[in-house]
Amino acid sequence: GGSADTAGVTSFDIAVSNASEPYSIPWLVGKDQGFFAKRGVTIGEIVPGKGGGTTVRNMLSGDLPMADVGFTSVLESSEAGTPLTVVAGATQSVYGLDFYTLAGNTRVQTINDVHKWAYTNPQSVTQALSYILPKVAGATQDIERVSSGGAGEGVALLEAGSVDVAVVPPSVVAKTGKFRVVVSSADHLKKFQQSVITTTPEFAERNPDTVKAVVAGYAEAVDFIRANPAKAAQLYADYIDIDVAAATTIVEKAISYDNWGAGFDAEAIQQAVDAQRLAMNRTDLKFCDLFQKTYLPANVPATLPAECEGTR
Amino acid sequence: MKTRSSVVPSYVRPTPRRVAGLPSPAWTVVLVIGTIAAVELYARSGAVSRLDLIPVSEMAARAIELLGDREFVVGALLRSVLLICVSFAASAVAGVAVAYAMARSRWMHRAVKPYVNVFYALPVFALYPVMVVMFGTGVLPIVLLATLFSVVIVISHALVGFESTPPIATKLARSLEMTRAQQLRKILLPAALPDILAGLKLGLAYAIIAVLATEFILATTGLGQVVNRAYNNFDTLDMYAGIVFVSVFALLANLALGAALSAFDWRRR
Amino acid sequence: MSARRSPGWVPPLVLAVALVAVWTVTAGLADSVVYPGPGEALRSLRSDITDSRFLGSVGDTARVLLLSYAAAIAAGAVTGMLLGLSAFWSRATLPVVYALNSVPKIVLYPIFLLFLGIGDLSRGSFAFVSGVLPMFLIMVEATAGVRRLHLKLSASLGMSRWSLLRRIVVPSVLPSLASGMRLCFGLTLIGLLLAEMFSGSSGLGYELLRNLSLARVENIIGQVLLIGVLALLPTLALQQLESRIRNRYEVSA
Amino acid sequence: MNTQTQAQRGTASTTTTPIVRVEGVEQHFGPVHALGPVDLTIGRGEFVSVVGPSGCGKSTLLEIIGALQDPARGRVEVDGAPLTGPRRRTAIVFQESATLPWRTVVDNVAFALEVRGVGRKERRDRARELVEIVGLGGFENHYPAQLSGGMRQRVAMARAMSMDPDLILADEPFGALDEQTRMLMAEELLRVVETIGCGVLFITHSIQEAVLLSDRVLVMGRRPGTFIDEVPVDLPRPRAHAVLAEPAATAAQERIWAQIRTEAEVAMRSER
Amino acid sequence: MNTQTQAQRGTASTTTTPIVRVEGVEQHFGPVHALGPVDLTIGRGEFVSVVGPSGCGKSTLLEIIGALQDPARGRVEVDGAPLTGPRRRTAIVFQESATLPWRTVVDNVAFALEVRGVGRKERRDRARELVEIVGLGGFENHYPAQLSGGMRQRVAMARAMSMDPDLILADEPFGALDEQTRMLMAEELLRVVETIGCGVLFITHSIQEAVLLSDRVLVMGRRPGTFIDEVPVDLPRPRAHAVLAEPAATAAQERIWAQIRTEAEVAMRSER
Ligand SMILES: Nc1ncnc2c1ncn2[C@@H]1O[C@H](COP(=O)(O)OP(=O)(O)OP(=O)(O)O)[C@@H](O)[C@H]1O
Ligand SMILES: Nc1ncnc2c1ncn2[C@@H]1O[C@H](COP(=O)(O)OP(=O)(O)OP(=O)(O)O)[C@@H](O)[C@H]1O
Ligand SMILES: [Mg+2]
Ligand SMILES: [Mg+2]
Repeated sequence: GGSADTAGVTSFDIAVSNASEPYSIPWLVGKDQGFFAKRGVTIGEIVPGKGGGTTVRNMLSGDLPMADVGFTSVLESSEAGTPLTVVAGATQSVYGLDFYTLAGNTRVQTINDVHKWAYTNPQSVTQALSYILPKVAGATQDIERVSSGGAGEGVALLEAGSVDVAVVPPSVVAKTGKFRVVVSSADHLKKFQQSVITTTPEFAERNPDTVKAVVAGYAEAVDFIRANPAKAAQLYADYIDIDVAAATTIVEKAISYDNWGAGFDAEAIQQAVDAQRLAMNRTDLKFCDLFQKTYLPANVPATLPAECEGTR
Repeated sequence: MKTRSSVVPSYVRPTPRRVAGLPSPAWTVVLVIGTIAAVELYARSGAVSRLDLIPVSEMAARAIELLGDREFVVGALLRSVLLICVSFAASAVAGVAVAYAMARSRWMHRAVKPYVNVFYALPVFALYPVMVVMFGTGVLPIVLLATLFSVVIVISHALVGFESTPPIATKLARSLEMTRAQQLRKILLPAALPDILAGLKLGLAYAIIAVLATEFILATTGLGQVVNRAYNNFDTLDMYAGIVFVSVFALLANLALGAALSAFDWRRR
Repeated sequence: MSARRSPGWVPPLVLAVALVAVWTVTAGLADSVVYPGPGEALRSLRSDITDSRFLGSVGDTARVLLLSYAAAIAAGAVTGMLLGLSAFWSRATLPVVYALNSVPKIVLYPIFLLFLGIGDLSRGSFAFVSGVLPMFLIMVEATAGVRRLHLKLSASLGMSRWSLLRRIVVPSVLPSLASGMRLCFGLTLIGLLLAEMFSGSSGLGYELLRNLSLARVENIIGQVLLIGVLALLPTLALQQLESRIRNRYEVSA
Repeated sequence: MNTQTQAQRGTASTTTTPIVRVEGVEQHFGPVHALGPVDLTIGRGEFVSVVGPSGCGKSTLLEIIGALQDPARGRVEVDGAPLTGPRRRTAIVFQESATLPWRTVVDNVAFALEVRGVGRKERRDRARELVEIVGLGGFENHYPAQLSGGMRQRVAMARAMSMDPDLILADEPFGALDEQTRMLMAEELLRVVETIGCGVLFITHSIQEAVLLSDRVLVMGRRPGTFIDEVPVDLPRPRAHAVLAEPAATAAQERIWAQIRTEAEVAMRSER
Repeated sequence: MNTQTQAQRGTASTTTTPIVRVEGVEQHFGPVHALGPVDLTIGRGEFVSVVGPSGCGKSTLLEIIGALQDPARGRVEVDGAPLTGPRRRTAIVFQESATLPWRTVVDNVAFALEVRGVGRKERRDRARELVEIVGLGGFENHYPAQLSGGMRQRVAMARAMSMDPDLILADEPFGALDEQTRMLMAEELLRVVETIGCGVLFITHSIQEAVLLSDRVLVMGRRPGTFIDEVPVDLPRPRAHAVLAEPAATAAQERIWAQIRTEAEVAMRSER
């Protein structure tokens, strides 16, 4: 890494939570196509976090000035008193966070049959989803929620028969026919701010140009993915070692859900905040002050939920 | 203190009872208190952010407060303690049994010994997900992992114990025509006991490490996870409180077991 | 009886084959995405070790391990020997170090991250601490255990402290140094892997955890095997060294 | 039987069956020819010592008679019958470390009885008696580590006595003691043996000790050990240390010393 | 100086300054009164042995004279001057394990010279000579673990000789050896000491050994050790084992034994 505190930082690693999932694709594309380099910023490595608040921790503790982080953990971190600024959107759908059961399990067919629901980590998006999805779908049965600790463990829980549904990473689904989707999250929630690009206010103030360059590079990468899904799939396949066909399926589906976007989308943000308020049972959660529109390029949307517009 | 200067080279002189008027245990206390005070002062000086370090007094206060927190005690503490106890008991029994088999059978000895020697270079923690698959989500995977991790140290110590049985005792056993069971009960086990006890003490330490490390990195419950979660949630106070708690807990557990076991150690009688 | 005639490597090999057989059969029965058999594990390992990023990780771990291990050995041995020479200060200090050593160090890792940041420095330091404490303790005990008779002999010859250190203490503690080196290698490696698993951007521990989030258990097992083999070689070499030194330096050889 | 042996004490029996008869016994450990062939007869109530350089096979011979080793060749008869396994009435006194450090004095003495299934109360009572006899009254509940070497050896002697032996095999029982304690223990052993009236095969490095204790001293040569001399000790019984000053005793000592001096010199150079 | 001491051998010097003069020396370890007060004079070239029960303070006395302990009270003079630290010409012979196991025979013998800064070649040549003298020729490059106890003790003796001593302090140097080796080593030591002609303070448990070697035997009583008897040994020199059969020798042995027997009996019961 480089040092975060000196002004004019233009070369650093980027922290991306759950980097092995599609979150990383715009970063891979941007690096590969030189979208960051041509704006004078060198992104070194993509440093993966384990989800939850870990990535924010890594960002703060490890000379990683900027990060693509789960929105829920940004909310939680800032509640705990960490100074953070959201400078751009990133992942704005819940594609990839579908809940699966074993193909052979005939008892569980729809969201109404789910009684034991596995999410990954506390305060992760999947936990929030386990609350908002039944609500949105109108499922009223009692649901016991368990934290698996990770995707692999979730699969293990499914196989062991201890839960009805769990998140199965697209890469695993692509590899075997053992899993059947029960809750396709993106079908229930059209928009959902899953991750955002964030940094510390201090870094943003000292290096506004760097931040703008990164955001703009990300935006261009998103456009590039839409135009060249095959190339993006190729990069992704290399990165996580799956075959290109599977990667292509993943990328194309992601595009169809409008998975990535550098801008702020009021509906997506509102949805995510609602989910978090529900999951954490905290109706007074504040979030408006986090967002800073100044670093966004002109060609992306920049709307915030209604409750924020009054305060600005 | 000295009436005349010593003629003896310093390194064979008797150990002084006191240095600067204090006996060695007092210096131990001085050392500990000094370190704690230094951290406390550093944390209070303002030279370090509260996100990074908090005063020790607050850590301790919060750690004590945690003891009154039902969720913490039942959900984390008791659970971890239970896991540690079960794994420790399992590795004690299995470890002594395997060591006995190795002491009895040359073949077993030669088959197992190389693995015992290199075991601790292996990252057994990585097998946790596999265990989850095989044994479900309950306590079993952690218990198995912790047992696996601690059994090996028990084996190697118990083996040393069995093998250091004085040959003369074995001869005595033969001259009295003792049966195998008699030899195990009356000669081998008591002869090996001090080494077995030393192994058990380490076994407990290893069981604690394994349970807490698994909880810390991989699982979603227990004492280890309390620290991890507090770290992730920027709850520095809780994080340090958890660390203090875990440290004191491990320390007390080791001391208590050490004291309990040394009552059986005939070498100390 | 027949075991006496078979060469030394036969029994461990038989045991290994038996374990692999059990693994194969249970994996076949379990038929699980997350419980692969040996074949899959080896296949995935083969593809891993042709991957340059993975090789980079191996290199990273090896580099950090080497540095922190060397530092742990050197620091532990020198400080341990110096402290061991003073019975009074050993008695005053050792309880604290033993206490420290009995704390599961992994829960202290967040502190390393807070103060040293993510990266080589924090994981290297953590590995160092995992190795240096036991090394230190072993060396203090070994130095305290230098035969009193040898000290008296040296005193009767009017030897200086430095000469004593060089001619008596160092040779006396060499066997312990060797077994400490063997022991601490494993402990340093485990410390490093745990640190990498908890928070890293590279290294074998990181690779393990990355595969975990991808639910690629066959890669995990393959890599555990690889780590085992990689750790085995230095361990065996250190074991060899230890038995040589013991044969040569110990009284009752 | 006790009265009979008492009567014969001091005169090697030729009319009744001897307690030990060894004929042509040899031992090999792989390529190492460790012992023999040796012939040996010990009469009932006779005290026979064996001295010889280190490694000559003394312990090997004793273990063969104690059925702890099978000889490669030759015959061993104890009490008129060929050996079939460890005998109940053969007591072996090993060196001092043969006390079990995890047992108290009483429990050490009671050990042989315990192994033979004697009830708890009975064996403890018997053990207490024996503890008194060997002069350890008051130390019943001490552990061996709390005793001196000489006291530990008394424990071993009491254990041997508990077996009501007609043959005692002693393998350098006082080897680890200092000379003064050793002499005291030797006198003690004499008293015990004279009370029980059993045959004794006694292995030692100390010529003084051998002369003080024995009816006959056998000198063994270097490996493979065979007997190179047999020295009768014609001294009155009961004996005490003072008999060593008598001419017969010093003569015996000098004769034995002359026999094994060369052997010892060579042994010191080759042995490790 | 050598010729002078040679001439005086066997007669305790009264006209020249003695090599050792100890006056009113006492030692305490915390509450334990370990030694004294004792007075002791050793003449140049005189061989003095000390015998006494275990724990009476023999080693303590020797270490005080060797400057390995500071006495709590009293004066120690060696060669006419108060002790200021370990002396170059005082050689201490410890028990057998005082050889350094990581050094070969030659390097063990050369150790004292090495510490004193004698050059590599010179000290090795000297060491080789001494190795020959003590009869270890051919074992120069062996390690102590490859030698028998007696051979190790010869190494220690050669090392002591390398220091060109005028005083040898020996603390049970043969305590760990078996009796036969022990006697051989005692004869060896006699030869060495008679060659060098130095004063010797020799501590032993073996009365035979003390009588065989010494001009005077001092008997120490139980802790706190003081001398309870002084037994002169009037036997011609050079001596060998056979002198022990002479009436003067047996008489000395019996006198010493009588003196310490009670002490040894009590010691055996109280010591651990
Ligand atoms: N189990 C064994 N395997 C191989 N060699 C053996 C074994 N037991 C004894 N020996 C060898 O047989 C020889 C005689 O041994 P033994 O123990 O009988 O001698 P010893 O006369 O009792 O000697 P010491 O006086 O040292 O006790 C020795 O050379 C010894 O090395
Ligand atoms: N460093 C010490 N601290 C405390 N007590 C000691 C120390 N050294 C010796 N003693 C005690 O002082 C007494 C005399 O000890 P010393 O070693 O001089 O006896 P010794 O006559 O040499 O005995 P042994 O014949 O067993 O060698 C003993 O009671 C011993 O326990
Ligand atoms: Mg023997
Ligand atoms: Mg002594």
